Amino acid sequence: MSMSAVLVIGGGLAGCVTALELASRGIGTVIVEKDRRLGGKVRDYGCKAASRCNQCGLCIVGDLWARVSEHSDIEVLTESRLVDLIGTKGNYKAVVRDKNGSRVIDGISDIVVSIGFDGASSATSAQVQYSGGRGVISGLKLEQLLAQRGRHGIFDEAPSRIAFLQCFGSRDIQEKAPYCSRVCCGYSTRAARVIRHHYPETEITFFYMDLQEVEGGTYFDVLKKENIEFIPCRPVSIVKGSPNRVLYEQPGSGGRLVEREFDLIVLSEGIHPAADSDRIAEICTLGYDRNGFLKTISDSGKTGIYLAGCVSGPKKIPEVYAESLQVAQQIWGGVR
Amino acid sequence: MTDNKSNLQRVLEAGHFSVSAEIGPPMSANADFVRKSARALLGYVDAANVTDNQTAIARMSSIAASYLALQEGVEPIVQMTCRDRNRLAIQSDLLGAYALGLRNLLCLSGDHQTFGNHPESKNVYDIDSIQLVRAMKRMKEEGVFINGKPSKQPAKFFLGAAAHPFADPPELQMIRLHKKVDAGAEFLQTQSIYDIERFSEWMEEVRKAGLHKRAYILAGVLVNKSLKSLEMTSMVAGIKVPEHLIERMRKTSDQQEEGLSIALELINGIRRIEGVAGIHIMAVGWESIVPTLIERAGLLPRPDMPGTEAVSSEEAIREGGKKDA
Amino acid sequence: MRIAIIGKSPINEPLKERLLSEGLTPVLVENINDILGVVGQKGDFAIRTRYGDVEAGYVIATQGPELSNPVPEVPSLPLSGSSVQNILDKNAKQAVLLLDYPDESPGIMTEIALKKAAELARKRVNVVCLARFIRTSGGYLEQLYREARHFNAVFIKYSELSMDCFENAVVIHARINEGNETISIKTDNLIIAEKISAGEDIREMASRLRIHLDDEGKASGDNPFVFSAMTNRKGVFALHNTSPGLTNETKEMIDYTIAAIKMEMAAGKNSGHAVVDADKCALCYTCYRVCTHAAMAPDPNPDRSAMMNLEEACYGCGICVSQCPAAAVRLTEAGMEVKPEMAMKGSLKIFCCENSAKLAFERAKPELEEIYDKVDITPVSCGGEITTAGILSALHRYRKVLVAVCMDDACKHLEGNKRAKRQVLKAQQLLKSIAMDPGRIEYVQLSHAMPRVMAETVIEALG
Amino acid sequence: MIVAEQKPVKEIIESLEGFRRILIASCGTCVTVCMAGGEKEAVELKSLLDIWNKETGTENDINVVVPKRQCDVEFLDEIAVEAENADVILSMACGAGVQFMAERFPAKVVLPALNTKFMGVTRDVGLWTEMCQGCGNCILEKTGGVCPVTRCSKSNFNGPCGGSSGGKCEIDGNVDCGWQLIYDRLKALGRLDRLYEITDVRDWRTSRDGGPRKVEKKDMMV
Repeated sequence: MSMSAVLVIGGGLAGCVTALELASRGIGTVIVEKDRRLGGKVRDYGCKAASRCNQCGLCIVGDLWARVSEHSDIEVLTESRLVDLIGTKGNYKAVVRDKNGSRVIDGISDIVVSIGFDGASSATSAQVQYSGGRGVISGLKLEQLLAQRGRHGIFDEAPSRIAFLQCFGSRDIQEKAPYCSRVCCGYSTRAARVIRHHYPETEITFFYMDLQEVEGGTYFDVLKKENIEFIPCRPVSIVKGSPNRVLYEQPGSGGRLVEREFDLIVLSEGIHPAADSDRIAEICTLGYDRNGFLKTISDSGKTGIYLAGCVSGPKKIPEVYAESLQVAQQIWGGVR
Repeated sequence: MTDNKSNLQRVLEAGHFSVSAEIGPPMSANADFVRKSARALLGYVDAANVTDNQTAIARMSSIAASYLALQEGVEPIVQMTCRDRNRLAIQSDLLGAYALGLRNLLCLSGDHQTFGNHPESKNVYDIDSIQLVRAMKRMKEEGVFINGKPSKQPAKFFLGAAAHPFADPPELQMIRLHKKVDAGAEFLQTQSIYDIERFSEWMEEVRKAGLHKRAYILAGVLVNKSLKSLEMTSMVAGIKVPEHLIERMRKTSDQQEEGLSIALELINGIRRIEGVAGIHIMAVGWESIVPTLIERAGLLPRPDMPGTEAVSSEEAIREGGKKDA
Repeated sequence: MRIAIIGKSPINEPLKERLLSEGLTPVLVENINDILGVVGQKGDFAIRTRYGDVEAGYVIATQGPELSNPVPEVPSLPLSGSSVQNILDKNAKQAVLLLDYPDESPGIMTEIALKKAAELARKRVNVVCLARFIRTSGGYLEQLYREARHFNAVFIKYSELSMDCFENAVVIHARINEGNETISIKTDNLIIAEKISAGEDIREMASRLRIHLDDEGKASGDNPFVFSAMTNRKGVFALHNTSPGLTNETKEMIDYTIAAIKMEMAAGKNSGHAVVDADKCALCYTCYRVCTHAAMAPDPNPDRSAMMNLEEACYGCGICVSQCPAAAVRLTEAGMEVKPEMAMKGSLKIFCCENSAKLAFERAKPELEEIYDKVDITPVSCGGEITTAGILSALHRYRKVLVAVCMDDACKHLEGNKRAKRQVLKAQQLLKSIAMDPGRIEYVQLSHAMPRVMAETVIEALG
Repeated sequence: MIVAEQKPVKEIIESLEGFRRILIASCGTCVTVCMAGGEKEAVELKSLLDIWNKETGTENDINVVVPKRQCDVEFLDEIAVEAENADVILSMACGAGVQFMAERFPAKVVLPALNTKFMGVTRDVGLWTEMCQGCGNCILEKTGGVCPVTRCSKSNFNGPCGGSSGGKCEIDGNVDCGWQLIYDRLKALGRLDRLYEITDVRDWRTSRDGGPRKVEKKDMMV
């Protein structure tokens, strides 16, 4: 390992892109990953192409994980956590703990904090009361189903009615998420189109507030043309049953409550600060933005501590990729 | 018979509103068919076009069928396309036609052979229709063949060409009309008219250019038997059928009657337009209606022109023979 | 390093400043019509203009955007102008902001609209904002939205809209609550978010710069490249799809573009690329026309009458290789040729795009363990490299051939998958013409994230 | 350039029946550019014939040669050895090349693999259109640089027939009306007045109608 190694905290999309870009320029990196494998959440995401590509951005990721694992200039420490950090730019010393104990890594020039994000905490939302159960899945779970789809579909049995609950845990002060997560409209409507592609008969209903991050008015019309229903409201609760029911105020009815049955309810969860945020903020001397995401306190060029990916706020896959390359570029420029 | 003029020419020169129709030769050697078709028109028209392998389908020749019609007392307008014959064949056929007593000639490019029943055939297009008109004019006036060599007794047809009020590009079609008249066309038969308003505009341009004074404009009217026939017609290049006419045909319970009344309205409309010298009626697949249509349009009786009645072909041949001798 | 800014755009100024601050030298060519073409490759472009060549290492196209009033028939103020000052000057009590309109929702205008709504509301003007969607997803827009509401700006979401005009006043009828209710608002002060279009010259610009535009006229619209401003032509960036003002979004795009330029500058030499055999080249320009990256050009060397590959522009996709009628182009790396000496196994040959099917196959390996010996897989750098001849010659040795490439609209090289499909169809037709089963050639489109689809396809192809 | 297209494979295979040593000769100029008989097509054809042979148990040897041109004898000299060793030569050149090949190797059966179509231009990748008939008496100066002999289906000299509609020819909605093109050009150039003049009948002796033609350039002949 070269003297000027870079420590990457978190081996998800941002961490891996940064590490690979640095390594491809001859800079050794160490990735500290808390999980058993690299890849973070993106690794479970499914392709959103229906009859044609829907530009979800996942293709950019490709075989990133394999390339990182195989790269000789990248050391990957899985099931490990950063517990302490001492020193200054160009000469940090990190203490990393895994199941066998702690070890000290010397000679770290820069740190990349790329710990990613968490989904909606424990699948509850202050605005939608929900007590768990069969027939209700998170957006991430739907991603996993998409990732495992075969030629003939996604589900073992074609669902006849699917509801998407948008902004689940986003744009919500009580949920401490007073922001839009930016990705959910994109992934959930694309997923809906994949479902529509495989199951032309299935009723698909969105409970939503606004359609975000999908440019142009035409996209909404495309969705409607694909027979996807949009109801502009946030439901009150999910009533357990077989099937489950969504309880909501009929828009324009002056508050009349209505219940509708759905075989499958997808909670379009957003992006929240990672559970590890506070700990890492303390170790790496980072601050918080007004939404609770991490931000650097002083100039990264001076501290040698960089943020990459959703650690600093919601981002889409191509944005994370581009930002990570940019971070690698800055570090490389500094080292050079 | 003194000046050899055709009945049609005399009718037009006398200032009558002319009426012509069409005889489609059969796809056989059946002379009776032609005779019968001609007889049906006797007394109803001043002349009748006898088509030349129309829509590029091989049929009895226009000249032969014209001769049969003439024997029945109906004056034919021989059609000659540039598609099937080179200048040798055209000139020889036309000399023959004239010798048989045929006096009217309509010069055409001819529908492209890919439309017809011999799409595999080779086309000729040695000369184009305007060159043909000019060649026959020179033959008439200067007594020469296309090569400039004289003919002792040239053919002197009453010369016609086609006009396309709705074909594109309009400005160039108008230039082409000029050229046809310059080349020597004495009458111009138009493609079927369905849109009176647009035809009026076109006629206005014709009048502005003074072309109506140099050649007789004979407006084409196609009478359709059914909605299907009208729809088929509307797809022909150079014919524009307004949607409201198709709609009328679609809604009616009696398509034949509606087709007839549309044609009557068109004839009445056309007659009111200044500079139109006659009407040319086409009835593809519904020839039997033509006499009725002419009658109901109030175009009867047809003028009886002195000097041309019942030109027998034998007489014409004798006359021709005399002169040549 | 000289960076050419091509086109007329409000972002030219800030872009110029940023470039200067990064130590780069901006060169402006504002009039598209002055440009005859851009030749060369990244790091070494020459912009052919009517007044001579302008050299530049990189090119940023900024043409547009064109703003227009979507509802010219009613009196209104444009959102991006000095509308707020106008209304304040008038001491107006009330104003209506139309953020979008039924057939278009320029989310890019939301930031400006929210700011203006907040500003007016703060000055005690009664503000009503009408929108189909309130697009608050960028950085701090949600806060801005709350702020505007805090100052009593009213936001109403409509589904349909119509407007009547009474002298200077406009009455807006909006269907709200999923069309269950209609409200009417009268105002003398209507502010309308402008319609943003790429502008008339955009196609002209694209053809001169040889960059690909989508149906909406965007080069940087959903493109398959990492940086949104990247185009199909390396070293040429497009920033033409921006907001009229200098919003956060615009600033970010400029930052990303500059980062991307710097990365291109720092990138090592391109290894996988095409090579032209000058002796075989028929100078037919097919490669020039089919190359989606503008990486083929006539060789300027007067001693050689042939096309040449611009190595730095080339992605090594192989489209030119498969399409060259003179077989004069090859790739420095890989290639789909089935060589007799190649280790062959099994009865199924798979030609797969290494961007999609190859990765899906790798991921499907656990499922394919049992049949792994029965297939022989040749990855190609892009489906565009696949040829009819290659498929046919594989059929000499394998019972079946499977061609597996990217989904429609997913090809990194824009047309490689389409070309692959054409080659497959041609090969199938040729088989049919000699009374052989065209089913011996199978074709599938998938993404790298569809391992099960790949596995099922392979198993089915094996029969 | 001369534009050609490959004959149906079935026809080629039938013509090759009974021959054991087959030499496929591509041509490196026109027919390469129009993607009918270049090296790529030759290799493709060999591939297909090899499969067919294998499937039908036909025993024969197929070789490919890639002369630069088949319309100049020196290039044919270069493939003399391969030609000598073949029973049949399948020429992928235009009709001129095939005939010249046959002249050069009088003892060999020479077969055509292409149908020679016309003289034309590359409109787009994979699209060629006819532009010239070689009538031997060019009148493009009168018609705005658009040839009525070639591009009007009826070779009209004096304007469009009545079948011109919306800029398209009556024979096919995908074929431009040649006279519309002439009109557009002359109008744009402000020279429409030229069309009022009647173009006289044509002397076709300069065309193929005058029999096989030749061009002699005396200053090159000693």
